[in-house]
Amino acid sequence: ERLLVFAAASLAGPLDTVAKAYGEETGTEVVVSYAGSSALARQIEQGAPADVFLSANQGWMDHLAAMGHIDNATRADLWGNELVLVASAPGPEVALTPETDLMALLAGGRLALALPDAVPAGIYAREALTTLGLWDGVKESLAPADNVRSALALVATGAAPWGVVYATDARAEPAVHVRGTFPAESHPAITYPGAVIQGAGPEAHAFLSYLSAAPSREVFEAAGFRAALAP
Amino acid sequence: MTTVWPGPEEWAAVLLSLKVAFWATLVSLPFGIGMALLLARGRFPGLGLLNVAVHLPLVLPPVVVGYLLLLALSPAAPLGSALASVGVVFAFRWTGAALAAAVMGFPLMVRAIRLAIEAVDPGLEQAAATLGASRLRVFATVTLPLALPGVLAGAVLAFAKAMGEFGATITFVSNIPGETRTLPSAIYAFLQQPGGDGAALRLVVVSVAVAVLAVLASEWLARRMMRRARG
Amino acid sequence: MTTVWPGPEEWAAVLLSLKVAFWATLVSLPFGIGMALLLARGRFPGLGLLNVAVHLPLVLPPVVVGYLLLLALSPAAPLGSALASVGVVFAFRWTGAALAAAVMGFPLMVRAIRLAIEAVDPGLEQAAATLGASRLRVFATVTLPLALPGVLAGAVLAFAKAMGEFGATITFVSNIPGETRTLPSAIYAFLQQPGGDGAALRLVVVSVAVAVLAVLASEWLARRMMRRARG
Amino acid sequence: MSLSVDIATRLGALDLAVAFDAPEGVTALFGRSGAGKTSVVNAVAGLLHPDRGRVVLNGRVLLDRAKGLSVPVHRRRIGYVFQDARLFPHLRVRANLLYGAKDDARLGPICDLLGIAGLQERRPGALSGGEKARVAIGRALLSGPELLVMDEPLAALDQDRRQDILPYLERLRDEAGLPILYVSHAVEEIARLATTLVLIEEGRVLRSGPAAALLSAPDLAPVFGPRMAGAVLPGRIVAHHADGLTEVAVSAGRLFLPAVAGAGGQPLRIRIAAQDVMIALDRPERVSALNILPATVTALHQGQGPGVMVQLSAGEDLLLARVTRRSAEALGLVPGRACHVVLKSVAVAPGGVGQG
Amino acid sequence: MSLSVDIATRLGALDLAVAFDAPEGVTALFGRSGAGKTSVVNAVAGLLHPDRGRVVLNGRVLLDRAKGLSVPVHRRRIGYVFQDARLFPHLRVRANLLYGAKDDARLGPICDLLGIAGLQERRPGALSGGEKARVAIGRALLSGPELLVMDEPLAALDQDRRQDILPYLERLRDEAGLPILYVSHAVEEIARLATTLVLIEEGRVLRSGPAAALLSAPDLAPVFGPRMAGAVLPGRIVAHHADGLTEVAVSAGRLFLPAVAGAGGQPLRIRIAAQDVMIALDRPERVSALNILPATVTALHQGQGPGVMVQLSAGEDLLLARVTRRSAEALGLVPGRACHVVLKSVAVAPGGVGQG
Ligand SMILES: Nc1ncnc2c1ncn2[C@@H]1O[C@H](COP(=O)(O)OP(=O)(O)OP(=O)(O)O)[C@@H](O)[C@H]1O
Ligand SMILES: Nc1ncnc2c1ncn2[C@@H]1O[C@H](COP(=O)(O)OP(=O)(O)OP(=O)(O)O)[C@@H](O)[C@H]1O
Ligand code: MOO
Ligand SMILES: [Mg+2]
Ligand SMILES: [Mg+2]
Repeated sequence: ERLLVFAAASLAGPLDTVAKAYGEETGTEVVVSYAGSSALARQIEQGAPADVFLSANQGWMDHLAAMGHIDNATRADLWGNELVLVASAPGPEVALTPETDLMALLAGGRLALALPDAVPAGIYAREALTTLGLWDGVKESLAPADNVRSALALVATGAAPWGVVYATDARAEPAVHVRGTFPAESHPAITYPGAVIQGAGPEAHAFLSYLSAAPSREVFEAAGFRAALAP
Repeated sequence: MTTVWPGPEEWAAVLLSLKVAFWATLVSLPFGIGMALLLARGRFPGLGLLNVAVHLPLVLPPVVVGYLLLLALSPAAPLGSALASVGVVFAFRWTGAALAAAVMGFPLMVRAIRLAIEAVDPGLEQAAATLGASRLRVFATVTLPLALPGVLAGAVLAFAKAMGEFGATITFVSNIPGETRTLPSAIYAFLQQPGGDGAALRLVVVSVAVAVLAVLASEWLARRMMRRARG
Repeated sequence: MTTVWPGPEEWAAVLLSLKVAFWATLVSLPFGIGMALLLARGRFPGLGLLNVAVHLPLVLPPVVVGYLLLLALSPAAPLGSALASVGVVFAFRWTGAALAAAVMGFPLMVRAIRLAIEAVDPGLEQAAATLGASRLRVFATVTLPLALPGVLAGAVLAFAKAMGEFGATITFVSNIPGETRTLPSAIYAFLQQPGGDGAALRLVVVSVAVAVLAVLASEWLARRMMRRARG
Repeated sequence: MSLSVDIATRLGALDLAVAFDAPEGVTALFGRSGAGKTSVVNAVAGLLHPDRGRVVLNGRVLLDRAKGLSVPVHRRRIGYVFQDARLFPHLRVRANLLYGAKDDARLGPICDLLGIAGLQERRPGALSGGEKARVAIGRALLSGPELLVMDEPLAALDQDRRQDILPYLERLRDEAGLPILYVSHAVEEIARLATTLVLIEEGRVLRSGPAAALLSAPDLAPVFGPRMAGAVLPGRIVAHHADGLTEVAVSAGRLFLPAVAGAGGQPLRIRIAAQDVMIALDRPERVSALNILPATVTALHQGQGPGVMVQLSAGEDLLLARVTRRSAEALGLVPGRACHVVLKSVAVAPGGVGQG
Repeated sequence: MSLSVDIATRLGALDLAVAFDAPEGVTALFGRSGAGKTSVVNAVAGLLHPDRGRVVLNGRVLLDRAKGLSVPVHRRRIGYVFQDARLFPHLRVRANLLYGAKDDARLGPICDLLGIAGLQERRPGALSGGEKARVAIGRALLSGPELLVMDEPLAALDQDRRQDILPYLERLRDEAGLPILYVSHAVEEIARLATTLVLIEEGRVLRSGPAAALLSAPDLAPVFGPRMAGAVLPGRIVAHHADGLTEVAVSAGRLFLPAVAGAGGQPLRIRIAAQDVMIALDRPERVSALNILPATVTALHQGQGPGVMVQLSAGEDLLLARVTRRSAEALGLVPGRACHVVLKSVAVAPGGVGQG
C-alpha cells in the first residue's frame, strides 16, 4: 500500500495535491521523491525501489527505456508546458519573432535561462532562440543557471533583467513579469513523460492512469501546466 | 500554508536531519580520530596520498560524491549487494543519508582533530610513557583529552555540515519523505516548486534555529572543557 | 570526446577554478584570522550569535546561501548597487564566484584558525606583553606565528572547499564559460545530460589531480613550518 | 625610585593580602613554596588582577582598583624573568633576546655575561634548562625596563654561573639605579643582593624592612633556616694586599677577605653566616682564622634543637653566631659577656660580599 | 642492582660521549649548565636516541644500538622527575600522582612527605612553581620504578622542604634499594645523597667514582667551586645526648653533631666542607667549637686566588681545609706538619649528614 514515485522537482506542488487525493481515495500511500530528473534517472538505473518515474524531459526517459528500466507500454506524456520570456520590470508585451531585437532589450544585461546544453528548460530555450535566429546574437550574453528555478531567481532579484523560463514557474513568481511567449513551433513540445518502473506492481499502473484522469489534469492545469498532446 | 510554524512533514524533515546529523557525527568520530592520529603521527609512505583522499569530498562537487556513493553502494553494485547480504543497506535509507553526510563532513572533522593532536606537547606524552603508559594508554589518557577541544570542534563542524549537506545526499539516496528527505532536501524541493519560496524560507528559519542551538550547545560544552583543562 | 586530456573549455574551467579558489582563500584569510581571534578571545555579548552566524553557510544548503547572496548583492539590491557605484561588482563575475566560495569556506577557515589560537600558551603572550609589546604586536609576533599551522590548515580547507563549491556559486553568479563556469559547475552540467558521465568523469579526474597537488603542497609547507617552530 | 605595593586577593585556599614598600635597590621576596611570592610579583606586573589593591612605581600609579585604574601590562615597563622561562619557541635565541629591545647595542655584552653568545642562532627547543633560564634573564634585561622582576632566576643555574651573574645584577642595582623585585629561596643570593627584604608566609607579610637588619634578627633565624641565619656588616675597603686578600674596615676592627673588587674607601656589605662564627673567650693564637674581633654577647635565642643563636655586638654592629647549647653553657655565654668572634676569611667569600 | 651507560650522540654543537657505571645507591651527575646532563638522563629513559650506545639496568639491556635494540620508554620502568615538571594539565593533582601507580596505597604517606596532601583536588594550573615540582616528584615515586631519574628535582624548593625530602630519598636509596640517577647543581645535595659521582664537562666524563673520594679530592675543588669542596668522613653513631647532640665516632676521635637520627652503631657519612675547617697549631681552649681533632697536613693545593686547599689526615681519613695563603704561611703549613682541625658542630648539620 505504499507507492514510491520519483518525480522531477518542478512538479512538486500539483503532484502533492494529486498524490494526497489518490491516497485518500484508494488507501495507497503515495510517497514522492523530488529531485532533478537526471539524479532520479541515475538512481533508477542503479536499482532504486521506485515504482513510477515522472520526468521533466524525454531524454532521461529515453535513456531508461534504452536500458530496459521502464515498462515501455506504460510510458505516456502527461503534461505540457510553455516557454515564456520574463523580465524583472513590467512593460509591454514583446512579440517573439526573428525580428525581435533581444540585445536592445537586454541593454547590456544578461538573459537568464537554465543550462542551455544540459538542463531541459535551457535546451528548449536554446532551441526556441535558434529557431527564431536570435541565438547567435545573445549567446554571449547569457546567464545560464543550474535549473529553471535558479534562472527565475536571477530575474526576480534583478540580477538579470530578462530570462527564459517555463510558464508554470513564471506565473507563481510575483517579482517577474511575463513579457512574451515563445511560439509553440519554435521548440519541440515541452512534455513531462511518465512511466512505470520495470517490476513495479499493479498500484503503479493505477496511479499512472489516475494522473492522466480528469481530476488530476485539472489540478495540474490550475498550476499552469497544459494538457499533454494526445499520445 | 502561510503560518511560520512548520507542519508535520516539515517536522519530519527536521527530526530526520537531526537524526542523520547525529549519527553521521557519532559514527564517523572514531574514524575521524583514528585518521587524524594517523595523519598527525604516522610515518609511512603513502601518508600524503591518504591525506589527499581525506580531503577529496571537499574538493569534489557534492553531486559527484553522491554519484560515486551511488555507483559503489547501490543494490546493483557488487559492494552494495555484498553489504546488503550482511544486512547493511545504505541505498535509499536514512543510513545512506547519514553516510553521505559523514563522508562530506569527514575532512572537516579530521582536520580539526589533527590540528589539536599536533598541538599537544610531546613532553607530556613522554612523561606519560615514563610512567609506564603504553602508546594506546598515552593516547587515550593524555593526547586525546588534551585534544578534546579539537575533537569537539571537529564534531561541531561535521554536525553542521551534516545539517546542511544536500547535493551528495539527494544524489545518493534521493529525497524520500520520512526516509531521506532531510531539511536541505525539503528546502530544495520547495525551491524547485513554483510558489514554494515561502515554505522554503520557513525551513531555512528552522535550519538556522537548529544551528543556533547546536552551536551554542557546543560552545557551552567547549567552555566547560576548557575550564576543566586549564583548572 | 573520449580522450582523457581535457579540451580548451575544460582547461578554462580548471584555470578559473584555481583563480577563484586562490583569491577566495587569500582575500578571506585576513577576515578569517580576525574572526577567529574575535571568537577565541573576544568577551562581549553577542559573541555566541556571531559564532552561529559564522557557521551558517555550513548549515544551510549551498543553494540557499547562493540565493541569499543574490538577494543581497544583485545590482538591483541596495547593497549591490552601492558596491557597484564604487566599482565592486560581483554579479556574473568571477569575483562573485570567489565571494561565494569564500563565504562557503569561511566557517572551515575560522574554526581551524580559532582552534590554533586557543591552543597558544597564554603565558607566552603574557611574556611578550611584559616586554612592552602591545596587544597588536603580541598577536602579530607571538599568537599568529604559533597559530600558523592552524592558519595553514584553515587556508587548505577553504581552498579545497572553494575548488568543490558549486551550489552557491551557480545560484549566485550563474555558469558563464570563462567567467563563472568553475570545474564543479562544468561537471554538474555534464552530469545533467544522459551520456555526459564520461566527460564529467574526466573533469573529476582533473579536480582530483589539482587537489592532490594543492594538499601535498600544503603539507610540505606545514612540515617546513613545524620544523621551524619546533627548532 | 620606589615601588609601593598593597594588594589583596583570593587564590584558591590562600588569602593573599600583602603590602610593602620597596625603596631603591633590590627588594627580595622570601617565603616557602606556595606562600604567594609569584602571585605578588604577577600582580605588580599586571598579570594577576587582585580583588583590591594599589601598585605605584616611581610615582606612576600602575594599579588602583578603588579608582578602577590598571595600566596594561605592556605599558608598565616591567621586565619579568619568569619562574618558567617562557621563551618564544618559534623565535631563535637572538630574536627572543631582542624581542623587547630598542636596538642591539647591549646584546653583545649581555650575551657574554650570560654565556649565551654561542646560542644566538639556536631555537629554544634545543637549549638546556639552564641555558633557557639565562636567555630569559637576558631578554628581560634587554627590554630596558623601569623595574626588573625576577622569579627565582638563578634556580636552574650552577654555582659558577650564579657567581658571574650576581655581580652584574649588583651593578644594575647600583649603577643603573634599576629597582629589582627578586624572588628566591637562596638566602645567600638574597643576603648578597637585597637591600630590602619582604618575608611572606601564607599570603601575609611576616616582616619587611632592611635586609641587613632582618637577616641578623635572631628571632627570624628559623625563617631562613638555622644554617642560613647570619648578619650583614657594613664595611669599607682599606687596601688590597699582594697575597690576594682585601683588608676591610668594620666598626669593630679589620677583616681580611679574599679579593673584593673596588677602590679604597668603597663601601661593602659583608654577610657573615651565624654558623661560620666561632666564639672564643680568649683571643686564639696560631690558628688559620685571620679575622678575630672583640665582641660582647647581647642576646641569646634558644631555638628548637641543640643550637643557640647568640647575638653579639662588635663595634657598632651586630653579629650572629650559632653555637651548641653545650658550648654556650660551657663558655658561660650570657648577655654582657665579653669574648672574641673568630671567622675564617674564606667563609665570607666570594658569595657573601656585595657592594654596599 | 646497577646501571651501566655508554652512549654517544651529537647535540647541536655538543659532542656527547659519556660512559659510566652506576652501582647501587645514588649516582649523581654534576656539571655546568649545558654540559649534557639532561641529555644523558634522557638517553637512559629512552627519550633520546643516541647515535650509538648501550644502556643496561640490572642486567636488562635497555638499549643496544649495535644490535638495533631499544626497549620502549614505557617498558623501561624508569621513574623520571623532569627538569620542568610536566604535570598533566587536564588531570587533578591526585590523578597526576596516581597516573603510573598500581594502587593508592602509598599515596597518603608520599603526599604527607611532600606537603601536597591539601592540593589533591587542584588542577596543575593553580599550583605554585614549588608545588608543581613536588607533585612531579610524587608522581614518579608512585609509579613504582626500578630506577629513579631526577633532573634537578629540588631546584624550585625552599630549604625546609629540601630537608624534608632528602631523608626520604636516602631511605628510598637504602631501604627500597632503589637506584637513583640524580642531576643537581647543589653540592650539598650531592654530598649528602650520592654514593657515586659522575662529573660531566662539555659532553665528556671528567671523572667518575665514589662520591666521598671525588668530593675530597683537592684537585677537583675548582669543579665544585671553592666554597663547595669538602671531604666526606665515614662515622658511626655512639650516643645521643640529652642536650640534642649526637656523638659520632670517626677514625680520629669523637665528633658532636646536632641530633642525627639512627640507633647506636649506625654508620653515617659526614660531609665537612673545606671552608668550615679551621686549623690551629695548639689545641684551642675555651672556644665554642666542640669538635677538635688532631691531624697532620698531607698535601697543599694552591688554587687561583688567595686560598689554599689543605689536605689533612685525621685518623684514617682525609679532610680538606680551605685557608688563606697568608695563614698557611703564618702557621707554616707543610706536609707532615702536626696540627688540630677545629670544626663547629653546627657547621656540619643537618644538611651534611647522610646515612652511610
Ligand atoms: N635538540 C638539540 N639540538 C641541538 N642542541 C641541543 C639539543 N638538545 C640539547 N642541546 C644542547 O646540548 C647541550 C646539552 O644539553 P642538556 O640539556 O643535556 O644540558 P644540561 O647539562 O642538562 O644543562 P642544564 O644544567 O642547563 O639543564 C646544551 O648545550 C644544549 O644546548
Ligand atoms: N589560579 C589559582 N587558583 C587557585 N590557587 C592558586 C592559583 N594560583 C596560585 N594558587 C595558589 O596560591 C598559592 C601561592 O602561589 P604562588 O605561585 O604565588 O606561590 P609561590 O610563593 O610563588 O611558590 P613557589 O615558591 O612554589 O613558586 C599556592 O598555594 C598556589 O597553589
Ligand atoms: O525539473 Mo529539472 O530536471 O530541474 O528541469
Ligand atoms: Mg613561585
Ligand atoms: Mg638539564
